Order: sequence, then structure tokens, then C-alpha cells
Amino acid sequence: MGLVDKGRMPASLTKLFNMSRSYSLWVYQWGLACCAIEMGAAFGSPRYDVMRLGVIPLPASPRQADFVCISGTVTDKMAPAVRRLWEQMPEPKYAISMGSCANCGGPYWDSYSVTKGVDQIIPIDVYVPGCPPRPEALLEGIVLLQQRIKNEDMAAKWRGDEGFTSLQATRERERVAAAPISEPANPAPDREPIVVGGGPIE
Amino acid sequence: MTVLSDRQQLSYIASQAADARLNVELETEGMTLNIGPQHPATHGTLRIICRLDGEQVVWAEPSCGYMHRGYEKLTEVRTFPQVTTLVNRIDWLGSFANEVPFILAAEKLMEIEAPPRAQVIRTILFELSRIANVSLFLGDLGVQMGAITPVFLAFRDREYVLNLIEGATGGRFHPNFDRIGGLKDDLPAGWIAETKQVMVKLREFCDIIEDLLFGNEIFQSRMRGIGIIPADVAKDYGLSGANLRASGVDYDLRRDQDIAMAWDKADWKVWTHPDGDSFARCWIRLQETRESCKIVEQLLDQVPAGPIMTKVPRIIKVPEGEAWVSTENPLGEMGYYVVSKGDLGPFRVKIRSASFNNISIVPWALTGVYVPDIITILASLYFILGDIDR
Amino acid sequence: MARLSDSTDTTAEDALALPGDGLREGIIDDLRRRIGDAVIDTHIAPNDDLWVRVSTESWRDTAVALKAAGFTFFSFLSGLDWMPSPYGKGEEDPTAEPQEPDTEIRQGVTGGETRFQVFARLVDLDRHVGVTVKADVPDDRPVVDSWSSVFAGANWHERECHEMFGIGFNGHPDLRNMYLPTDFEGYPLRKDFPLLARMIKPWPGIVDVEPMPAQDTAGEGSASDEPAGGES
Amino acid sequence: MIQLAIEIPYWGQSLLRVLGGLVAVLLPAGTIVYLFLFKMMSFMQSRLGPMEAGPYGSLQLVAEVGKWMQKEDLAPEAADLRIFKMAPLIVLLSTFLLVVIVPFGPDAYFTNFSVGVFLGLAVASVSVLGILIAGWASANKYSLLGGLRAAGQLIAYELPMVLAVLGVVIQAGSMNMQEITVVQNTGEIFGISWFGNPFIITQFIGFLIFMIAVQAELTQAPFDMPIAESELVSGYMTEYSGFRFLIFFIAEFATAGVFAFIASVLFLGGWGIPFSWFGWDNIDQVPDWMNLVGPLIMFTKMLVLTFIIMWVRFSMPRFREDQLQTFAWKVLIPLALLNTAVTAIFKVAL
Repeated sequence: MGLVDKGRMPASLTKLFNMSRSYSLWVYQWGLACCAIEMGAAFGSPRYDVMRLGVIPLPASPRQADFVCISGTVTDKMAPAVRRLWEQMPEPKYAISMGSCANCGGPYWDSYSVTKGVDQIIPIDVYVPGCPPRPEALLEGIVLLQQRIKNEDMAAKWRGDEGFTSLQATRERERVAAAPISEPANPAPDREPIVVGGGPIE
Repeated sequence: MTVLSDRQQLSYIASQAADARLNVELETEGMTLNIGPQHPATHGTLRIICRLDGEQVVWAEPSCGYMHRGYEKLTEVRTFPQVTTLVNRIDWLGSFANEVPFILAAEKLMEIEAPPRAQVIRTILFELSRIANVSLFLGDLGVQMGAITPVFLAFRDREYVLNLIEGATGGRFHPNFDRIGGLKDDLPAGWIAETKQVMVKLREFCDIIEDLLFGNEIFQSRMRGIGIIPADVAKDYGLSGANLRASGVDYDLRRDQDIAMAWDKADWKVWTHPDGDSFARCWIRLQETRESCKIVEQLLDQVPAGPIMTKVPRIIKVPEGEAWVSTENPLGEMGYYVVSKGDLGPFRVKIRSASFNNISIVPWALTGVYVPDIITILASLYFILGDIDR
Repeated sequence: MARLSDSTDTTAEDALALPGDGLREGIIDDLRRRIGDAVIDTHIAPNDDLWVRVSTESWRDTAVALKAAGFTFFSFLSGLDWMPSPYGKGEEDPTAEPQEPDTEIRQGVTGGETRFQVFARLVDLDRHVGVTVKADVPDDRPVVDSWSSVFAGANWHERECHEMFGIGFNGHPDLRNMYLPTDFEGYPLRKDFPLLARMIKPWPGIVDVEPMPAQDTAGEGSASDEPAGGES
Repeated sequence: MIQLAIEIPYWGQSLLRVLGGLVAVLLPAGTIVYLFLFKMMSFMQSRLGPMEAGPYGSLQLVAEVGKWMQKEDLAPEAADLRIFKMAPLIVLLSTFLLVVIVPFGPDAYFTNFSVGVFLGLAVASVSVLGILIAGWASANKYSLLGGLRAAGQLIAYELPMVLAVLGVVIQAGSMNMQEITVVQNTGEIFGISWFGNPFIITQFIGFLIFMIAVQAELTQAPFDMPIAESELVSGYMTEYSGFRFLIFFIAEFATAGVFAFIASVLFLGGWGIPFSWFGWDNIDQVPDWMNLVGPLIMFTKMLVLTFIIMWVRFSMPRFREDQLQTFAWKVLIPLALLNTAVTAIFKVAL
């Protein structure tokens, strides 16, 4: 959208768009290994119902999905398929890496056929540790992702240069740019992934 | 339970072969459909390449390996206790059941046996993991057939069983609770009473699923007479578990071999079904869930007092030798061929997983079948990806 | 297909009558009658298990003979590599003094001459007895006859054994890779196939073993109560 | 339209019609999506449904529309672009054309054709074209299969729908929707006349066949072969993303609402208040306040019927392709013909 690209969207409209994007997260049904059962328990069971957070697990094709939860071991033979499915998703997309297999290869760290961490293939927003993480851990991951989306700066995302930057970071950069030269310019914090339970994010 | 007469079975098999040939005269150019690694019906990353003629499958070939994690190579560089941690992630739904055959093989090599209390508790946890595994199968069956609601019933009642397993072992479904020579520690207080209540809930769950899903005419019309597997073809491919018993073969490892577990202390029935079609396989798994509830209830009253662990040296060195132990896992017969050379870790472990053989029949079973029936047959064969690809 | 009715021998019937491990002796005699001297070595664990090693040439005939003898259930087929791994055993026992890695090839239960062996297991569902059949695979040309024409289930097992050990199966319809991507070079389950991740950095979980100060070293050695590489 | 004090210029009337059409289609779609798909399905599965966006998740629809507007609109490179982009609009178009014939009050109607029912049934088959085009143009094997299945299914189920409606038309004696409504509310059965003669009683078989045919027209659960999630990923909608998918999504639920409107007119007595008709004989005697009460009555009847449609959708497994066709051709059509014959006999004999 023209306005968003040039970054001159009024703050309230950005806030509305961020809120709507965070409350209607569609995720498509795709599980890899044992974490998929915990993800299924989170998505499809009355006890840890994820639909109440606004995450709707209805669609079955990546075209209609907003975020994907990589739940399970990504093997070398599966890696190109993961990359392709990531590229098939329409643009404002996010990814949660669930379980230690997806985070860093987990118990198969020395296997000859396992990719050590899915972040070598696709950019990951939230890491959920555990083998398998409890459904509540996944719900916390989703809540953190929603917080992140609420504070996201869409203009930076649509320009697609730095991946994720939060609104606060952009205002900080603009304040620094507007400030007189004497003040030392601190670079915008680059993408630092959140680890569940790793303290509040701004 | 209408029994499909032999004539019907033979006519079905003949029709399968005929349909495949029928389309050759019309020389319609087929289409290769790729039910790819990401597909809602495959429980994970199984890919089936099938050549279609219209909606009919002329040739189908599963391509595995998308979940191959190299278990047998990893077991060679780990010690015995570490292998149990690794091994209970093969069949990730009934995962306590994976550890038991490996531990029994190691105990057979060391010529030691778990104390009676540990054996009974192992059998109870084995049957609980079977209930957890098959109850999700019954719910997932509904999703494959298009009914969205049964899976929520299954997950809700499965949570009760997972609470029990977590109460006893600490892990929801990767407990790693089994040790060579016994168990990690004893059952918590009040666990037995709570398990009895949960078993009552599970029986209600089986009744609900029976009339909600199995009693539904659409479900029956989708499942009956589809994917018929005669007994000798099943034996040829090495199908095991409910798939074998659905073809009329009365073979259940819990009853037919004497092993250091407590199945003989409870009286329960082995269900078989003469049809061998998809409905029979699912129906048998439903009855087996009820039998498991019965076994658990009976064994709960016979948990003997006594130690939980025999005297085992701190650093376990299994003496040299080879041992094969297989048990009736929720998916079928899972066995371990452990070769040990007297070191800390095994020299070679051949893991015989049930789903690998169960899925090797898919090329035979899927020829001449409609596209929706691919999903029916796959759902009724019931595989777990970790089990196929190891 | 119709069951091959073995009308020739009568001893199979009275073999059932023998108690306990008489059953397994009966099976071995029945097998010797069918394939003669191909049976090289047998081992019986009483009331428990039965191993048979046959010559490489008669690998396929054994399958036909056992199937005729009633072993219709095909359990699995795989390979064995008896060479100890040149990269050590992964977890040395901290208390024992480090020996030099022995490179002597010692076969398992029923012996054997070559480094590779192929073994399979068949089960007779009526008599509830299983047999593990082994055969040597010649070192120079690791090829064996394929069982896929006798047991349809062996097709996939042989493909996996081929890609994991490099053992060829002549007569097999399509020996493509089962699990590994087509461009994977090397045979993973061979003992000389290195696990690269372990080469680069040792297992993070190795606890450096030094005796607890309070513990008297006279007892069961100086191992700390949590053995190195114990249950992690 | 409504004869208010001032004379509305012509362009004013058509503007009112356009606004009325939008409300008559999008309002039911919105309530159905929120009330049934999110909330009722969740309560059926003993869970809560969206609770975060607004109190009790009431703003979930705002969040949905807000998000779908920001989504990138992908089109596969091998797709036939122009037709690919046109397909969802055709499906939504057929919904708007369908709502045109539905009367909401004595004067509150869009058009008052004398052959309203005939036009409705003719237009109902336009959505088949949209679905077929979507399946064919998106260059994806799954959507091709979904599109072909949809074509076969929708054509197979239009016949029973037409025949079921035939019974109603014979009994009402006219194809004009207003007259059908009036006949249902003024007639009486065997002398009891206090609740009129809604055709659901005398035409119960017709009602059943019509509802089953509607369930199939909407490609919903027992008949959702075209969007079989567990086989064809999501059938003809597989390649659609962004706003185009939202149009498909709205069209699916809007058509459910509009068919429920038509069913309530044909079988439940349209905009007449169920048990009180205040003795009017014909359309002119109906007072003006009914133009305001009528839409509310129609809306509640629509919600009741949509509840049944959605209830069946969320609990029934799926037919197989050929079972679906045999059920239509060998069971529904003969039954509908029988029903028409019996109605004709009763019509002539009585």
C-alpha cells in the first residue's frame, strides 16, 4: 500500500492494522513430528483451545495462512519442502519454531540426516523450547508473537529491508536522526529472536 | 456386523485389477498427483506419488525418508540408558511402549528380570500409552472422513490419560521412565484410585465414538469394503497389530509369547474380524481400547508390594550376545534386535517398527482405488511417520 | 496363493509333539532335510529363540523352504557390519583405563567369516515360534539373492539394507534409495561412516569425571555418583 | 419500495435497493461466520471460540477483514490470470442475484417478479461457473480435481432442488414469492387456521429434499467433496489468498444465508409473523408497519435454518464422490418427483 511504503501511515491506523493482524492469525495444519501432537493438542483440544486467542487452524493450504508453526524435526530431505511452503505463504507472514528439534536439531544433534535448526532455512520469530514443549508453552509463544505483531512497524516490513523492526525502534531511529549531530547515533537493534520465558519484550 | 462373504472379497480384488486395466482401452492420458510431504491427511511428512486416471489411482508409490533421523546409527554411539531417551521418540504417540521391548532385550542379555511390582506397573503404563495412542487415532479418523468434531472428543479424553502418565512419570508423552532392571521410581500416592476413575471416562469415550462415528451411515458406507487385505497378503508384507487381526489372523504378542510382563495376570479377549477391510481395522482398534481399559482395571488391583528396581551396577555393561524382543505396540509388533559386545553402549540395534511393514502394502492396496479412498485406506492402516522412517 | 502343502515329510507333525525346545530341534531337522548342508551353524536359546546361519548361495532357497515349513509371517530383513568402529565407541567407560581400539572382527551368535552379514526374521504364527536366519555377504562383492519374489514385504527392507550397507540384491525390482536423498554418497550404517557432528565437537553432555571429595575411593571405584553419560 | 411521504426520485430508489442488497447479503454472512463458524462450532466442541478481539470476541470479524485486506494477493504464475481473478466475483455475483427475489415485507422487496421462484433457481446455477473457473484457472492439480467434483455435484443437486420447489409452487398456485407468502399465511389445514398453512407441514418431504440440496449447493460437510480438506487440501480455493480468498469465504456463507432466506419464504411462511396474521385476506390489506417487522421475522427464520445447516456441517463425515451422485440421482430425484405427483393429485382432488 502506497501510504505504508512511504511510512507516513497515521499511528492510529497502524495500531488498528497491527491489532487486526494480531487477533486474526490463520495457521495451516502441518505437523512434522512429536511436537505436532502437542501442537494438535494446542490447536484442536478443548483444554488448550488456541481459537480463543484468535488463531484459527481452519485452512489446509499455505496460501491462506499468516503464520506457520514448524513443529518437529526438519530433516535434510524435508528442508527444501519447508522452504517452498514458506515462500508460498502470502507476505505478512511469521514463523514459530516449536521444539528443540526445530530450534537446534535437539536429541538428533549428531545425526547425519537432520538439519540443525530450522532457522537456517526460514526466518523465525519465536522459539519455543522443550521436547516436546507443553501446549501451554506454545500458547505463550503465540501470545508473544501477538505482542510482537502489535508493536510491529509495517512500513519497514513492507520495504522488506530489515525484516522485523518494532515501532519503538523506528521512532528511536527517527528521534536520533532528528536530534543534533552531537548525540551519538545508536544503531537500531537488529532482529533478536525472543525465547519463550525470556523476559518482557518492548 | 454384516460379514462380507468370500465372494464379495474376491470380487473386490478382481474389480481392483479390472478397473486398472479398463482405462487402458480408452487411452486417457493419466495425471500424476503428488500427495506431498505436507498434506492434511498424512500424519506428518509421508509423500505418495500416484498416477491417476480421472479419479482412479492406477499406480501409487509412497516416498519415505522425510522424517528419517538415522536412529540405528545414533544408537551405536550412545550408552544403554541414553538409547531409551532416544528410542521413545520413534512412535511418538504411545511412547512408553517403545522403551519396553528395548529394556527387555537388554535385561534378557544381562539375564536379570524386573521385580514383579515393576513388571505390573510397566504393563499398566504400556496399556495406558496404548489407550492414549489409539484414542487419538479414533478422533483423527473422524477428521480424515471429514467430521471435525470427534477429534475434539478424542483430545479431551486423551488429556485425562496424559495427566495420569505425567503424574506417574513426569513426562506427558516422552516419559523415559523405564530403566534396565526396573523403573525410575514408584507410583505417586492416589494414582491407582485416580486411574480407575479415568478408565470409566475412557469407556464412555469408546461408547460415544462407537455411536457417533462408527454408527454413522456415511462413515460406514465410506469404510466398508474399502481396502480389503486378505490374510496371506497381510502375512506376506508382515502387517502386524490390528491390521493383521482385521484380516482374520488370531495373533497377539501379548498372549502368544511369555515375556517378563504381566499380561497373563489379567483376562482379556483378542478381537479378530473376518472382513479385512478398513472398517474392520478401525473397529478392532476400538475394541482393543476397551480391552486395554479392562486390563488396566484388573492389573490395578494386583499391584504387588516390593522393590521397584533390582540390584543393577551403576555403570551398566551389557554382556556380549544378541537378543530379539518384540511386544504388541499400539501400532503393531515393534521389536529390537540388540547386538552387544560388552561395552557401555550397544554394538548394533535393529529396530523393527510396525508402521514400516504396514505402509509397505500401500502400493498393493491403492491400485484401482478412488482418490477419497486413498485417505480412507491410509487412515485405517494407521501409521506414525517416526515409526516408518526411524 | 495356495499354501504349499508339504506332504513329503511326516516328521513335521511329530516335531510339534516334542515338548519345549524340542520344537526348535524339530524345525532345524526339518530345515536340514529341505536344504541339506546349506545350514552351516545353528544356535538355540531354549524356549526362547532360534538362530540359523546358511550359506550365501542358498539364501533364497532358505526363504522358500522356511515358507513351506510354515514360517509365513515376514518380520524384517537387514544387514550387520561386524567391524568395530574406527572412531571409538562414542562413550568410553570413565572408570576403565583407555585401551587401544581393537580392530579384530568377531561375528555374533552363529559366527561367520565375512565383515558384512545379512539377517532376517520369519515367524510361524500358528506355532508361535520365530527363526532368525543369517548369511555371510562376501567382502569382495557384497551381493545376495533377493527375497522379494518369495516375500513381497522384503522389497522395502532390501531397499533400506542396500542404501544403508551397500549390500546388493540381485533379482530386486528397483533398488532405489528408501530414505536417503538420491544424491547421498556413502552408506551410513557402515561402521566406518563418520558422524561429522561428533567429530567436530564432543557430546556436550559429557560430565568431566572427578571423584567427590567426601567419597571414599576404596568403594566401587572413583566414579561420581552420576556416571559419565548416564541417563541425561 | 416503501411509499414514504416524500416521493423518492428514481436514483434514490435504486440507491436504496443497492444498500438493501448489500445489507441483505453481508449482514447474514457476517452473523453466520461469527455466530456459527466461530462460536457455535466451538461450543459444539466444548471450547470457547475467539475471546480476545473485543468482549467475547465480538470484534473478531473486524480483525478478520482488517487482516485480509493487508494480505498479499498471490496468483500462481501458470494460472490464467484474468479468469483466476474473476472467479470469486462470479460466485459472489450469484449470491447478490439470488437475494433479489426474496421479499422482506408487503412493500419491502427488491423486485416483485411474477416468476420470482423461476429466476431464483435459474440464477442459483451461476455459482457453478465461478467454482469451475476457479478450479480450472488456478493451474493446480488439487483445484482442478476440486473444480470438476464441484461441477458434477452442483449440477446433480440442482435437479432435486427444482423438483422440491415444484411441489410448493403447485400448492401455492403461483410462482410469485409474495403470493406464496400470503397463501401460506392465509390458508388452513383441515379447518384449523390459527397458524396458517406453512408449507413445511404439507410439503415436509419437499422441505427435506430442499435442505439436503441446499447443503450440497453450498458444498458443505456431508457433501464437501470439492473442498475436502483432508484430500484436496482446500479444493478449488487452494491457490487463492488475500482479499480474493475473503470474497470466496464471504460468498460461501452469504449463499448459505440467502438460501436460508429462500427456504424460509417457500416453507416457513416468509415475512408473516408465525402465529398471528390478523385476518388480512390479501397483500393490500397488510399495514405499513409490517415492512419493518417483516425483515426481522425473516432474519430470525434465516438464523434457525442456517443453524440446522451448520449443525449438520460440523458433525457429519463426508460422502465419497460416487456415493454422492448415486444419492442424488437414485434417491432424491425420484422422491422429489413422487412428492410433486402427490401434491398435484391433492391439488386437483381437493
